[in-house]
Amino acid sequence: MSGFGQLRLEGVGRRFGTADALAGLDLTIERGEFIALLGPSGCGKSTALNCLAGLLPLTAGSIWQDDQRIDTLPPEKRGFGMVFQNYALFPHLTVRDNIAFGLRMRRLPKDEVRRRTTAAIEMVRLEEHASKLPGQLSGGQQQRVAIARATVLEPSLVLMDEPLSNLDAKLRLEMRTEIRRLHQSLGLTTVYVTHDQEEALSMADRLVVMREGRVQQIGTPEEVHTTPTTWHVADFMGYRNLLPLAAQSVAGEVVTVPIGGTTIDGVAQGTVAAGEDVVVAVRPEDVKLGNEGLKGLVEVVEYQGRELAVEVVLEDGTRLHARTERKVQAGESVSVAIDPSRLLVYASDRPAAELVTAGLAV
Amino acid sequence: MSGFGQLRLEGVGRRFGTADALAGLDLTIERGEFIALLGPSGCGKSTALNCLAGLLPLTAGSIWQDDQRIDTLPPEKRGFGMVFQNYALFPHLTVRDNIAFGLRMRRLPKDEVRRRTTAAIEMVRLEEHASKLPGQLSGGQQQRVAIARATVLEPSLVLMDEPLSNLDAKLRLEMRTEIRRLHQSLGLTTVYVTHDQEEALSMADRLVVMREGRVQQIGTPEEVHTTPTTWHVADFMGYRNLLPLAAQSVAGEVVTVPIGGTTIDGVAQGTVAAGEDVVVAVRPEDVKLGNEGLKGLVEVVEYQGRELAVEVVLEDGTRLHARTERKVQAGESVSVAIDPSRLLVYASDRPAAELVTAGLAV
Amino acid sequence: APTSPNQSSGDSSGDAPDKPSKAVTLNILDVAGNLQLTQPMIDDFVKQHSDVISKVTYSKGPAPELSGKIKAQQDAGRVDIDLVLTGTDGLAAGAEQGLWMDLLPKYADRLPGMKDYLEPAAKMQGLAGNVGVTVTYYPSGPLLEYLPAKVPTPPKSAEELLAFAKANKGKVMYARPANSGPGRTFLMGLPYILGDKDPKDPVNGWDKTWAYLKELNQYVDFYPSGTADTMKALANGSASIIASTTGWDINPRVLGAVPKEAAITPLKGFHWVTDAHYAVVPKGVSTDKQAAILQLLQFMLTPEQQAKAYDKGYFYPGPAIKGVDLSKAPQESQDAITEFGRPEYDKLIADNPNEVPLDAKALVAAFDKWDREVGGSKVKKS
Amino acid sequence: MSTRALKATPTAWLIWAVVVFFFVNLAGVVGSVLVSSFGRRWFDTWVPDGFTTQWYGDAWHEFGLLQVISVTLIASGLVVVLSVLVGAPAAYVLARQNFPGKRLVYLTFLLPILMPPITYGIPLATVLYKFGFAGHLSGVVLANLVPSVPFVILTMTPFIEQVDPKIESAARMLGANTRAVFLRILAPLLVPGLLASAILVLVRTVGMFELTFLTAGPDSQTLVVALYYSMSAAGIRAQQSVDAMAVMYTAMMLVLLVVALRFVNPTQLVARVKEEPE
Amino acid sequence: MSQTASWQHRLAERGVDRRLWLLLPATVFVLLLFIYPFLYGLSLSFQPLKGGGALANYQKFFNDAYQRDTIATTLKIALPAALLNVLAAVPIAFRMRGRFRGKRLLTTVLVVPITLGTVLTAQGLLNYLGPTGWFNRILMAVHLIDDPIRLTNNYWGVFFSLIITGFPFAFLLVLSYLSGIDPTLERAAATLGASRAQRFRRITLPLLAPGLATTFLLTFVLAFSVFPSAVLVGNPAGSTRVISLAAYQAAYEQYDYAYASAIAMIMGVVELVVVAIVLLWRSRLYTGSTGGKG
Ligand SMILES: Nc1ncnc2c1ncn2[C@@H]1O[C@H](COP(=O)(O)OP(=O)(O)OP(=O)(O)O)[C@@H](O)[C@H]1O
Ligand SMILES: Nc1ncnc2c1ncn2[C@@H]1O[C@H](COP(=O)(O)OP(=O)(O)OP(=O)(O)O)[C@@H](O)[C@H]1O
Ligand SMILES: [Mg+2]
Ligand SMILES: [Mg+2]
Repeated sequence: MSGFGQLRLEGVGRRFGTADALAGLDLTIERGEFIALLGPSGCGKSTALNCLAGLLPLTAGSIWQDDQRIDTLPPEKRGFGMVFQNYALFPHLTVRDNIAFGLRMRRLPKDEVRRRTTAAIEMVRLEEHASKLPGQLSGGQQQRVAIARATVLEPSLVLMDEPLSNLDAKLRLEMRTEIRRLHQSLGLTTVYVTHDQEEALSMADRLVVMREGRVQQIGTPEEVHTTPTTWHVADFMGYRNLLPLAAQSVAGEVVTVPIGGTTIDGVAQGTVAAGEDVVVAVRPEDVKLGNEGLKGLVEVVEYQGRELAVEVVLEDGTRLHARTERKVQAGESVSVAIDPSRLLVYASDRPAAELVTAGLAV
Repeated sequence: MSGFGQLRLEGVGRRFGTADALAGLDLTIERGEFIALLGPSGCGKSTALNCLAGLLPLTAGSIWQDDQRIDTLPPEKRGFGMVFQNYALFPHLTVRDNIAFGLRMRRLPKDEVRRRTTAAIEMVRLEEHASKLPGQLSGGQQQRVAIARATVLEPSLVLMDEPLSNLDAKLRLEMRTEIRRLHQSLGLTTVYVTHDQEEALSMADRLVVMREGRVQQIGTPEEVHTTPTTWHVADFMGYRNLLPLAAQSVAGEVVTVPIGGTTIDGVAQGTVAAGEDVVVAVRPEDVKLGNEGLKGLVEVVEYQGRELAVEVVLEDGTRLHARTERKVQAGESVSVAIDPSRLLVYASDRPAAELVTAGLAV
Repeated sequence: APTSPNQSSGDSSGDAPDKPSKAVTLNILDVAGNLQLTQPMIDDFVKQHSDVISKVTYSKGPAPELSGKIKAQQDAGRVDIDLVLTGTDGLAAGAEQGLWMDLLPKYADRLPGMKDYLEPAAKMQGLAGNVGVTVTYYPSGPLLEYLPAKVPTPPKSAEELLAFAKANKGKVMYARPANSGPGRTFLMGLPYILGDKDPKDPVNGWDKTWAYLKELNQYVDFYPSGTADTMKALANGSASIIASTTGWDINPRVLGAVPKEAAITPLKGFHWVTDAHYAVVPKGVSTDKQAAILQLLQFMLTPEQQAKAYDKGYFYPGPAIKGVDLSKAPQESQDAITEFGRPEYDKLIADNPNEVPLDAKALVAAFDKWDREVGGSKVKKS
Repeated sequence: MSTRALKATPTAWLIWAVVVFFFVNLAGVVGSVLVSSFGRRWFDTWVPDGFTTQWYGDAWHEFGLLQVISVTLIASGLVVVLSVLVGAPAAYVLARQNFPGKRLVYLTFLLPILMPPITYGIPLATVLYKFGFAGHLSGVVLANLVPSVPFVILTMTPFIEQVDPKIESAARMLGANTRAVFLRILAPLLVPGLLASAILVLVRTVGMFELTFLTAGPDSQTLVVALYYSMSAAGIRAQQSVDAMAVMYTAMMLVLLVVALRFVNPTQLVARVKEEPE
Repeated sequence: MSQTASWQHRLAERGVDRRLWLLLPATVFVLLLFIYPFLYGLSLSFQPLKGGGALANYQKFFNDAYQRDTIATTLKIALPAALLNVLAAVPIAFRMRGRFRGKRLLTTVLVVPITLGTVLTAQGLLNYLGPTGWFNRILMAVHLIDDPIRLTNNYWGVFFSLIITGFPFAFLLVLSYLSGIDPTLERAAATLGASRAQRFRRITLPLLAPGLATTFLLTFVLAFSVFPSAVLVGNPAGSTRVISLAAYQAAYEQYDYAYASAIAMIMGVVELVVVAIVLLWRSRLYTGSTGGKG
């Protein structure tokens, strides 16, 4: 069952009781792709992964591997590898035996099992802990065992559910590289669930952004990062400044919106008509503190390593998140400028009042 | 037992079999402080937290709360709150009951229990899931339940073990703010374990950086971030460029080291003597791509949202990680410059050869 | 510690007064099924002499564990069983361990009824030594029981029985003697029938008996662990001839466990191996209660009361004393015996000698030998 | 979701066939006793000649079964509750902790199960009589606790081992003392185990003849004593009356069991917690 | 202060802490009500009724083949019965996981035989499997056999009664132990390519093993002390003359408590040997959280 041309999910859905945890997922995964599933907590990422792995029966749709329908196959027949979000390590087996498990199931020769297991243990830096039981490991160590266990098999498709969430930045970077390296050198196909956009952006060939069980956007990292298709995606992709406003005028792609007592321009995403409620999205990094532009007062300053995260209150009370390397202090008055090409304007799907209560900045 | 002036850990240690998971931890926590424990996976952070909580008996040292020795008290007598790394939710209780558990243990009036529980559920945005069992929640939802459960009690000391590791960036930011808000408004004292430096830097009053069961550095976020005391801390704090070199000359604090066919200056951290082996540390953000400086070729380019992560190979083969907003491409030849004040030089604690195998860049 | 309302109160040493200082409550433990015969007598006494015994609580239990229980109570100095109704086994077990109080000859004068024992009952009283008082008696067996429809010509002698068994493998049945009255009666009766050297010495004196049983064993499939099973086998036809006794002949037919038509036959030259039930008093019972018990026992030994022992043929005939006619028995009892009893019993009882059973030690030895050499040999065979 | 029982492999068929065979024969075993207990007389036929409830009535009066059954229920109920209360904490320690002398302690708890009551029954009864417990319900209960407590310990230990200690830690951090941890956290999670061992103890207690007989007084006899008496006492007793006693004994146990299973299903809890997706 | 502290630390390392107090009630209870009576019984066994040195009772037992053989007889009944009970319980319990209609009913029905008690079982076996019982009748009616087959009053009668009374126990325990194992683990194994059988053998079985060991012990102990059924449906003089019957006879037929104690002690020791082997095996197994409960 190893090696396939493409994997097609057609209208895949999974319902728990009356709630759809996943609905109408259409996705074609090409061989060798690295796909990241991204989305807020509870949006159905793990559910999608479990459906793909065959661990949760579908309640709608089908899954095809080339011309073969596989959603009726039991997990062990699909030959996919999986890293579970809660690790699911075998508590009675040592680290080494956990990792060797899959190899043994394939009845590989002892020597090869030993060799490959040892290599995998080295990859995840657990040499010293190889003969411990999972209960004796730290959280990050357990996570690494789970990664090694799934990848040592070099399966045709690897499913990873937040495999790096418990690792520190340095190790995470290293593991990222390692996973990409494995992906490439073994020609694997990978579906990767993460909550970390940066991880998704830097690792994946394509991103699938989900929300409440439904796909919001599928695209390359750059597409998703620079031109989110909905303000929800924008929200999720780090456009911390989301302002419910009304479009003052629309000229082609350029939309003018009123803010801080004046107006600024932005780029329409989708169709936007003058006078309509819109949501304006901009990243804190694109709100530049300078000497001209919208005037406001610095309210909150947070130290974040090299940069400061700053909250600026404009004259009309609008709050903007910004990032700067300048050492500003709370109470200082500053001006902020926004590059119109970085200011995205979306037609609002809800009345402004609702958006305000939904937590959008005002 | 609520409210205390300070908490003192004196030589606290915990041994598993023959291995010290934690050794000689001395730390004084003042009331109202927000302390972050930071360090690579398996360094003993969770162990330290468990010892503080009373869940693991110490095998060395003692813990004092003002003048009272508390390391002999059982956990329920200490009145601390804790968020567990693997959540440890009660599988048989609903989200609501999980959160209400502690309040019920204090025999608070029913009304108050209901009120506070509801507020906590709102805080972690789980209104819709309040009557689910933990087994029916997504990973991030479980983690939020764990946070709500521990903080709803407003304990004098809150211990959190990577409470946000399974949340997406947006929610993580929100929860960070929420946790800080709780910390401040309730006057809590918080010990917070995280693997995320940024989180630690932005939230904590003081950081404790650990390595292999021992404390490496204790200091404010700025201290730890800008002047790590050892290269291990630097390594962990995101100084991705660590170069084992030999000091050419030392003049006061300024150390000159040879690199890429030429020499550059850096700041000595601790005593460094000319001719000695040193480790030079610099962050990718402080390696500026420009038109002058060390010459090299761009080798790897990784898209990371606004910026690119770039690997530059200098003429002598040294690899430097850099970040840039410039759209460079692999193969391009570039120059890099490093601000001497951002180049930290440490006396090496191991022979260069060992450092190379330890994974330091060359 | 809670105190027992039934615990024996007062002194247990010294002489029993004629009458208890105030009415006592008696705890009676029956380990022989004797209450079936005697409970009406006791209830009658309580009714008539409530100034002596105000209340009786009955409990029933199997015999073997009895001595353990009494021993435990006596070791702890708190005896709360005042009167035990037992067969020869329980009697002997307790006597050997010195659990029973000597009622005789000390109080013989208070139990004048004992003078009227039937002759074989008096012999049975001999087994009780000084501790027990015989309350009911029956001649027992050994008898053979069969269904005339299936066995038109029943064996009349030991040889014929053997021949029958040989011809009808598995159809002759008796229960393991240690667990069965008819089984042990058959065992103890055989030495008389076969003319063994010393019918009282199973180890050295029963050569013929053991040889006979071993031979018979070849034609026996298995030995059930209770008489009831043999009765059932007879009733459903899986056995044709089983060992029985007078009581086991009449009562099961009354109860419907065995077809009414079943018949009995003795073997040529048999002696009755008699059986009886005894009343014994554990050491440690207070003198007040002793007094009450003595009055009760004397009451039970009167002919009017003894007539109740006819029951429904359970221990046929039952009374231990002379001159108790069936006509004095309760009507119910008379009816049952008229219908299911056998007129030939009178003659059989009158014409055949009576023998007391083996004493406890010899009996145990006999059981042991039977288990090892007869019953146990089945292992090697199958 | 299809029901699993239908998706049967050959092994599944085999297993179900064995189960069915077992049940058919079991029904035969139970049924034959039941039928017999109502049979007027039953000789060489498929069913008895006639039916009657006489045997039940007889047994009921002969032994005063109302009292006997209520004593049995109370005594066994007490034994179950007490042995769980005493045994479960000990099982907890044995499951969770390694301490010096653990093996010795374990052996001590094993012995009462291994040793037949013959070895200790009489001296135990003596002790209980000495302190005035025996001869009453309390004596019966205490004596029966001797094998029951170890039984609870032995059955509960693996169950407790299965529970993640982190869960308990979490409860303690929330201010639960040992009692609350037991009542609010462990007990609900251990329901299947508690139920299993409670039923085990119940069955053993109701069926424990020897210790009960040795320590019971006239007003604290239990059903099993009556049953053994009816079965093995010298004297004549119709087969059917023993059957009737046995049926009553079983009926009583059955009621207890069904009541127990009404409230808790041994597998329901964890199934609820961690859903099996198939 | 530091003295006590280091003392405490040392204890902590070895696992001694205040939780040990929870052992107290059970320990006190067993010491008070069991150890003394037991020692009394033990000492009794060294005081033979008929004199002849402390070990006379034991010598008597081992010198008498008729008595000695009871050990083998008992093991021959108890070991297979206990083993069969546990082994049969596993696949059935395994099938009973998950959800399906009628599960609760089936569970209840499987557990019901627990309530039967020895006597009813024995009576039922005698009635049902006896020569004129329904079982033989049916077999004869369909002409499978011509003469009734003997299934009672021999080894098989006892064996069946041990199955009927022992299996529900084993089933109940195994089912409960099984329910405590996290099904996710099996799923993880499935993604690693383990087939149904392999998942069972490599994951479920090892996690279940400690429970199985305990279940085996309990059913074995029950089977080993089989007594009433050995008498009622067995052949107590022969092929089912179990050791407890020997002890019973010594105590209650021969009233030689000392000898009975000795036999019972021997019985305990034999059991202990089996139990120790099983426990030793169990102690080498993994016995920790199995994920199912948190
Ligand atoms: N019960 C145990 N037996 C043996 N070793 C243990 C045990 N528990 C923890 N350890 C070891 O102690 C060390 C510290 O573990 P700890 O859980 O404190 O790490 P951590 O800093 O929390 O790591 P992470 O960030 O990965 O959670 C680890 O190497 C771990 O393997
Ligand atoms: N067994 C279940 N019963 C009911 N609801 C469930 C069940 N399992 C999951 N859900 C719900 O389905 C939704 C999707 O869950 P899923 O685990 O796929 O989320 P996720 O995207 O992986 O989130 P996270 O990033 O927090 O892990 C959640 O709202 C969750 O509460
Ligand atoms: Mg998830
Ligand atoms: Mg940790």
